[in-house]
Amino acid sequence: MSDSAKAQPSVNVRAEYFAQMKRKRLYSGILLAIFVALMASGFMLADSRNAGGFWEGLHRVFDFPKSVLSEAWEKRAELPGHIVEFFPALIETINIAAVSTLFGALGGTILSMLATRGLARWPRLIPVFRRIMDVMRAVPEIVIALVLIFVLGGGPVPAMIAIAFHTVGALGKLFSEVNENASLKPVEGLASVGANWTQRMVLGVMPQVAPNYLSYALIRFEINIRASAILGFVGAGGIGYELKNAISWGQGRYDSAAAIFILLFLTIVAVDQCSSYFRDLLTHGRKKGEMLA
Amino acid sequence: MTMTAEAHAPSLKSQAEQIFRRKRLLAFALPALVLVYLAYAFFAFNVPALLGSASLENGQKLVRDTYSYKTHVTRDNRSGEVAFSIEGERKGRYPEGTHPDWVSVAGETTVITLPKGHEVRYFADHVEYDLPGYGLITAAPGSGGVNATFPAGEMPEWINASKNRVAITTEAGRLTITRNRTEVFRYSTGWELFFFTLDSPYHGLSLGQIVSRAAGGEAGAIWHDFWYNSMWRHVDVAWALFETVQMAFLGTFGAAILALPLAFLAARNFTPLLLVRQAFRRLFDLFRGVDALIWTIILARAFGPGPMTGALAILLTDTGSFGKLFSESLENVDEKQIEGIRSTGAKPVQRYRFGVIPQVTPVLLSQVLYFFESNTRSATVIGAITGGGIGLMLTQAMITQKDWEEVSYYIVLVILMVFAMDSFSGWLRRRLIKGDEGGH
Amino acid sequence: QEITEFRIGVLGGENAQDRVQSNQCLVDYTEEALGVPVKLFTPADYDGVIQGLLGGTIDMAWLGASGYAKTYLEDPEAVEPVLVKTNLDGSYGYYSIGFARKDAGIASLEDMQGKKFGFGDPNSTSGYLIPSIEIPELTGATMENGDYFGEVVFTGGHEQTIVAVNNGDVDGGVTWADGMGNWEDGFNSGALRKAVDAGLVDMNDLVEIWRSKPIPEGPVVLRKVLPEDVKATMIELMAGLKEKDEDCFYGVAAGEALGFKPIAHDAYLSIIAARKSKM
Amino acid sequence: MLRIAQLTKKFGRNTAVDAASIQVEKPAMIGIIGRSGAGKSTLLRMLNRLEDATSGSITFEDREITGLGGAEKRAWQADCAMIFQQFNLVPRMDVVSNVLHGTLNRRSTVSTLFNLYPNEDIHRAIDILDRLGIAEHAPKRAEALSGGQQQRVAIARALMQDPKIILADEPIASLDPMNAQVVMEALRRIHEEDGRMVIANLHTLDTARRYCDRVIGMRAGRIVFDGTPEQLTTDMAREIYGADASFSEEATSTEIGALDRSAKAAAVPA
Amino acid sequence: MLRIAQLTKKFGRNTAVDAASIQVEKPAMIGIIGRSGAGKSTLLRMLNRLEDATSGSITFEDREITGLGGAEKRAWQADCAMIFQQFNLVPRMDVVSNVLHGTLNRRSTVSTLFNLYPNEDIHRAIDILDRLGIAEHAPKRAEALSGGQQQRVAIARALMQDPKIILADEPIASLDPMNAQVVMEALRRIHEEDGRMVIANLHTLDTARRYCDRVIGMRAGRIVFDGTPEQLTTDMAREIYGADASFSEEATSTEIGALDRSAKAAAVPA
Ligand SMILES: Nc1ncnc2c1ncn2[C@@H]1O[C@H](COP(=O)(O)OP(=O)(O)OP(=O)(O)O)[C@@H](O)[C@H]1O
Ligand SMILES: Nc1ncnc2c1ncn2[C@@H]1O[C@H](COP(=O)(O)OP(=O)(O)OP(=O)(O)O)[C@@H](O)[C@H]1O
Ligand SMILES: [Mg+2]
Ligand SMILES: [Mg+2]
Repeated sequence: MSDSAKAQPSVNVRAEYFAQMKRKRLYSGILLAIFVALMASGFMLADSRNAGGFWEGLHRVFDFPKSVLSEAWEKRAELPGHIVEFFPALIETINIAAVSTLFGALGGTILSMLATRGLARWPRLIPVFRRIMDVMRAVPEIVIALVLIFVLGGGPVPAMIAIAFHTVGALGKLFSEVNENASLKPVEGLASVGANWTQRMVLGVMPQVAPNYLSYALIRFEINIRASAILGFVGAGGIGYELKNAISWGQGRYDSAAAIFILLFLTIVAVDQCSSYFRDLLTHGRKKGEMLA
Repeated sequence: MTMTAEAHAPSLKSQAEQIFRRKRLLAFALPALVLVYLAYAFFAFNVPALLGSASLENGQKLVRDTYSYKTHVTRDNRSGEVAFSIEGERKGRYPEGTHPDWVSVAGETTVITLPKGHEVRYFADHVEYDLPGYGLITAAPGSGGVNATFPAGEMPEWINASKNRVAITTEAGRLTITRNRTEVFRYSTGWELFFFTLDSPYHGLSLGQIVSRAAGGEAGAIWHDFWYNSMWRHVDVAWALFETVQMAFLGTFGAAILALPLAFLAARNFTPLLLVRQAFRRLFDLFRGVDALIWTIILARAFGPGPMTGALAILLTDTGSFGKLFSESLENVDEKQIEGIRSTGAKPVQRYRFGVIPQVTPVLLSQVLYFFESNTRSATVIGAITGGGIGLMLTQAMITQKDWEEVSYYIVLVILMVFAMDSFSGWLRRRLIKGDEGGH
Repeated sequence: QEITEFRIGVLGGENAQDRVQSNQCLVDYTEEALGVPVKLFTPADYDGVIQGLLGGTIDMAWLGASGYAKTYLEDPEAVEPVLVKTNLDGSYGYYSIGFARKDAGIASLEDMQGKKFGFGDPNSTSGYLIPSIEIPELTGATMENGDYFGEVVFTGGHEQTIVAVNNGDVDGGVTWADGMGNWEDGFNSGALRKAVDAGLVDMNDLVEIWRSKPIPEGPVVLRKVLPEDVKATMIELMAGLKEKDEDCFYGVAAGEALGFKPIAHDAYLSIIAARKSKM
Repeated sequence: MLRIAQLTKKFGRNTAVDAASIQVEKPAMIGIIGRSGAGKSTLLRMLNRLEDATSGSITFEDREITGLGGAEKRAWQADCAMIFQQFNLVPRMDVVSNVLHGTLNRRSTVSTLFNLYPNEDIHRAIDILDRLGIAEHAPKRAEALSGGQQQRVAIARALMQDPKIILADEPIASLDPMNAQVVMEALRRIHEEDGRMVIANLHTLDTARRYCDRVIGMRAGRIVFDGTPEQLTTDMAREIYGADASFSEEATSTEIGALDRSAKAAAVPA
Repeated sequence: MLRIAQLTKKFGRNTAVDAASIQVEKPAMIGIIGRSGAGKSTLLRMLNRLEDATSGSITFEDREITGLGGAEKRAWQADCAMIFQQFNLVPRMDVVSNVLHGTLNRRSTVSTLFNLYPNEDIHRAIDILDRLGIAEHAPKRAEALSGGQQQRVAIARALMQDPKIILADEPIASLDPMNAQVVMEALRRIHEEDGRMVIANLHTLDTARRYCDRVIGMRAGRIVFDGTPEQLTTDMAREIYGADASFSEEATSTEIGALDRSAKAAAVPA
């Protein structure tokens, strides 16, 4: 307040603050510059390595949708027929996703328990199981699917195995994060009565983590539907296979392509909406659920 | 303890029994439901037929090929010329006058030593395969057929012989004889010519020799021969890896930049107009619902093959995902901070800049980085469709179904790349969100 | 008008990497001849190249006959055929070959009744278009599932068809071959020959069950809107490639051949008609 | 200078402020008291134009405030700083930046977006922090400070606006008695030294009595008392708080002295 | 019957239990006291084999316990029930299931996972709950019960094991005095009526005095007292608790009577 009080302490503070500000500005400036440079140069590089440039191509973006839609519109009478025709393929795609999510969740549950401190069956092997999950997560589905297509032949099973494999890793990681927040007290309580590891996990941990598990599995199901559609594109059956055949034949089958687009889009949107509804119920509705129980 | 408690115990017991009956039912019904579904899927996927036709042999071949390679010794039965090449490829061909050291050439006679004492001999007019423990097979290929003679006894199943073609597959190697050609495959372990091709002066040198040559001023040439190795094309592979990461980077961050302003328009607390909000939400649903796969197809027509197309496909899908996630985060912002800024007379843009951005940055950033990581993987797949990046190389190498060692090379690289991105984004997430820079 | 770069599309059938490599010399020559940067693209399937030509992002490609027909039908003004590869005997045709596994007891199309049949890529001439027209003529039935064949599927490409038949995933399939040389070698060139050379199949295990009429080799096409002098330069370069650099020609033509000789749109009218009939 | 006439605010059918009229002729320190829901916050928020009035008018130095919009409204907000119960700072930014937010209205949008403030502003911000005794925390993040310190940062931000009026909405409600005293003293000092008008919502009688020149009592949206602290009898307080006979002034107190007193009071009867 | 010899547990360089030796010849109710960190919990956890001993031995009915592994170890755990301060029940499961967990070791894994407990077990569980006076809560989820009730469920689980020894690690530390009394009385009754050995860690002297036949005092991992409650003088207690002269027994008390006393004591001087 007084003049003398004002002069002294703030000199240091000022210098300190200015120094900090400079440093911060420098850091954020550098960070920003690096980011902008990366974006810009990345864009330009990608542009130059692409067959068609971004700017030349921009006005043609609607060419393809236009030819698909105009043909679909011309043959709109056949659309319902096509939708019925491709429905079994869609069911196959959903089956692939569902089965692989089931297996993935099962495997993920076991691996995550083995990889969580405090729950692990063999605590010393925790890093091993973690690495296993990392690797399973890192391998793109398409790699496994193509290898399996070679060994097993085309069809839904290679896709299913490939997606399940990846799902084990992905869910395993998420599940083990959930496990880490689970209380160890019930587990210890069960240990003290002489329960074995399986009993401890199923009776002591599962009731705590089940809602979160379910919520993550639902998201994964959604992702897996997309993945199985994509794998169909490289020869693993389902709606992706039909889509690829229709699209690559081109004009003349664009009406089929449009029907498949519609099916796929509706499915993805429907599953997305359902899963977010159920996840809401699981995470926010839990309190209500408890009171009812 | 008390009499009254004792009295109501029986009813409690039956109640408890009931509870357990219900729990058991549930405990059985759920797995049973799953099992029934799996059984349905088992037949829907036609697994029995699949198991019947699964080719373990293919699996073995694949596995063996990932760590071994074969050298072809091919004799043109018309001209009598003998050629040596690795994997039968032109670029793996031994230069004129040279041959592997397990072959000896003397005029018209070529002797090929295979492991386990097997030996194949090409003569001017016939071929001999000396198989210890079985006997000597001779064949005289000509216009009338292969004319093979085998030791007496039943024909083993590893010999596949017809009038015009004989194929003998043993653990030591493989011999095929047709009217036109005689060919021996000799398998060796390793990734052939991984560092230098046969025409490079550095082929076959030991590491020590290479290092000393490099020190002697040949480093540039050595690097060139390795980097542009025509068998493995390391330079192209590196580019492809880079392109894949680039697609993920441009796509993810481009989407984040696009989605941020749009998310404000879809957030309840920033856009009171229901119509606008709903319009943007549906737009996000559309972008997300039309999968990256479909975007890729649509965009390929406009932009052609290449990384830009892949990046844009990721960008569009993720704009949808980010739009949704971001607007959810924005709906959860703390109004107090915004009001504090507003009370000073700040302009709307300033309110967003200081009232909103600092609080949402950490959340958004961690979401973006998470997507970046998983998009590295998706970019591999998208590349396989748009024709860019390591994904294309990988799928093409797999589909043409030779060169599994290249496939395994790519797989290893892809896994390492995803791993690296995974750790990098994790590191960045920790740094940026904990660090002081977050508020800026 | 001027061009700033020239983009060549190369079809599948080989590793993307191998394709780049076999055509690298062509890129160099083109760069030299045109004086602009030249880029090579190796999309994942036939459709990738066709979309590029239609969208104007690819200037030159060597298409299959059916692929050319597709491009023409979608946009007659997009590309023009200029050259075709000629075989060593001067012809420019090849065959679609139907084949099956010997041990499955299939020796002819009749034996395929009720069995699973595999096409390759929908845009392939020999892998789909021609057999899908000529086989029904023989069988007197459509290619619909259950009509003559029990099931008809697309395997995705020639290589996949061969492996699928060899594995027994499908009972019979079609692929391409030049029809010259011996069956046991997998003919002189074609997808079967590549598979045999790679050690993927043993021709003793396979039988030929059908052979198409000769199919015209696909054309090398140039985008119509390219400046005339660019077109002329490219035609000259391609036509003279064999004399100029034998090795390069071998890579670009994917095997031994006589050379590239001029061809016009008329040569593909029948293919276009065939394709149109399938629409 | 400040004239509030028949100011009314309705939320749906609920009237939060009901025809409030206040006249202030010279800068004063005014305390507004009343129980929860009486309409104190709403009144202040209307003054700062965070909330629009349903009817009535506010005039400051013969300028109509209620009707201002856009840039003019923001300029008024800059002249009329507001301090909140929950501080309403940006927790992830450093203290000086938070104080500098007080200048947002004056500076161009673009420069502020990149955190580019003139050096003299930064010096002044540090001076103000110094005056409030928290200069040494200048480089820290706001969230790293205690509640009392954060509230002083909020006051510093208000001072940075160089406002004609400072509005404080229950500035000490989330603070412990010790910090509450520091903050109230700071506000009083600002009033005395700078001659700024300070209007503070307070939920305790004794704080209002101790620091304010004038006390306004609100009940259910209406102004039921307006006078000097001396005129505020216990009966009047009962009327304002709508309390019955058991109302004890100390029960609402946060003063340290009062606490001591009540502790003793509680202890003695035991 | 129970013989603990030179039992030692080291965590890194920290010795939690230091060469403890205890002999018990017939089922008794034993209280272990000592201040926080004295090693009481560690000792009990070693007895139940939740923790492996660093050295020393435990023999029960001439059977070596420290070396058991796998199924044998779990069988021992089934014989030696443990009750925890935090109850360690499965909160989201119903009370009967929690009690039935006491039979896990006896039943096959699969049958327990599918809730296939025999009906007589279910009946017995209800009987035990009835005996502890909480039968009517049987169908509720464990988390819906109060602390005292949850601890009685934990005791019921222990009884369900039909154990030879019941270990209780500060069973009443998280309970209010009223519930603490109910729980301690339940434990005493089990000891008296069923003749089971009960070893309880207690952090208050008077509880140990009141309910136990024998008291063991631990300090810094070593056993410094072992005798009847009568032998436990205030000096001895000071030694165990390492307290200075100001040590007052009531300060550690949770007994209702004691509380009343201390409340009065505190009130008077004021
Ligand atoms: N944004 C709003 N929407 C609807 N009603 C509101 C809103 N803000 C305040 N109210 C209502 O207006 C009335 C006055 O509220 P106000 O916050 O002004 O009271 P207050 O005197 O500040 O009380 P407190 O001491 O709790 O802060 C209350 O009934 C409140 O519920
Ligand atoms: N898992 C462990 N890891 C490392 N040190 C431990 C562990 N468990 C206990 N300790 C240490 O061993 C010593 C004895 O702990 P113990 O829990 O047995 O004491 P206690 O008498 O039960 O105390 P309290 O009354 O606090 O429960 C303490 O110093 C404690 O820090
Ligand atoms: Mg208020
Ligand atoms: Mg303890």
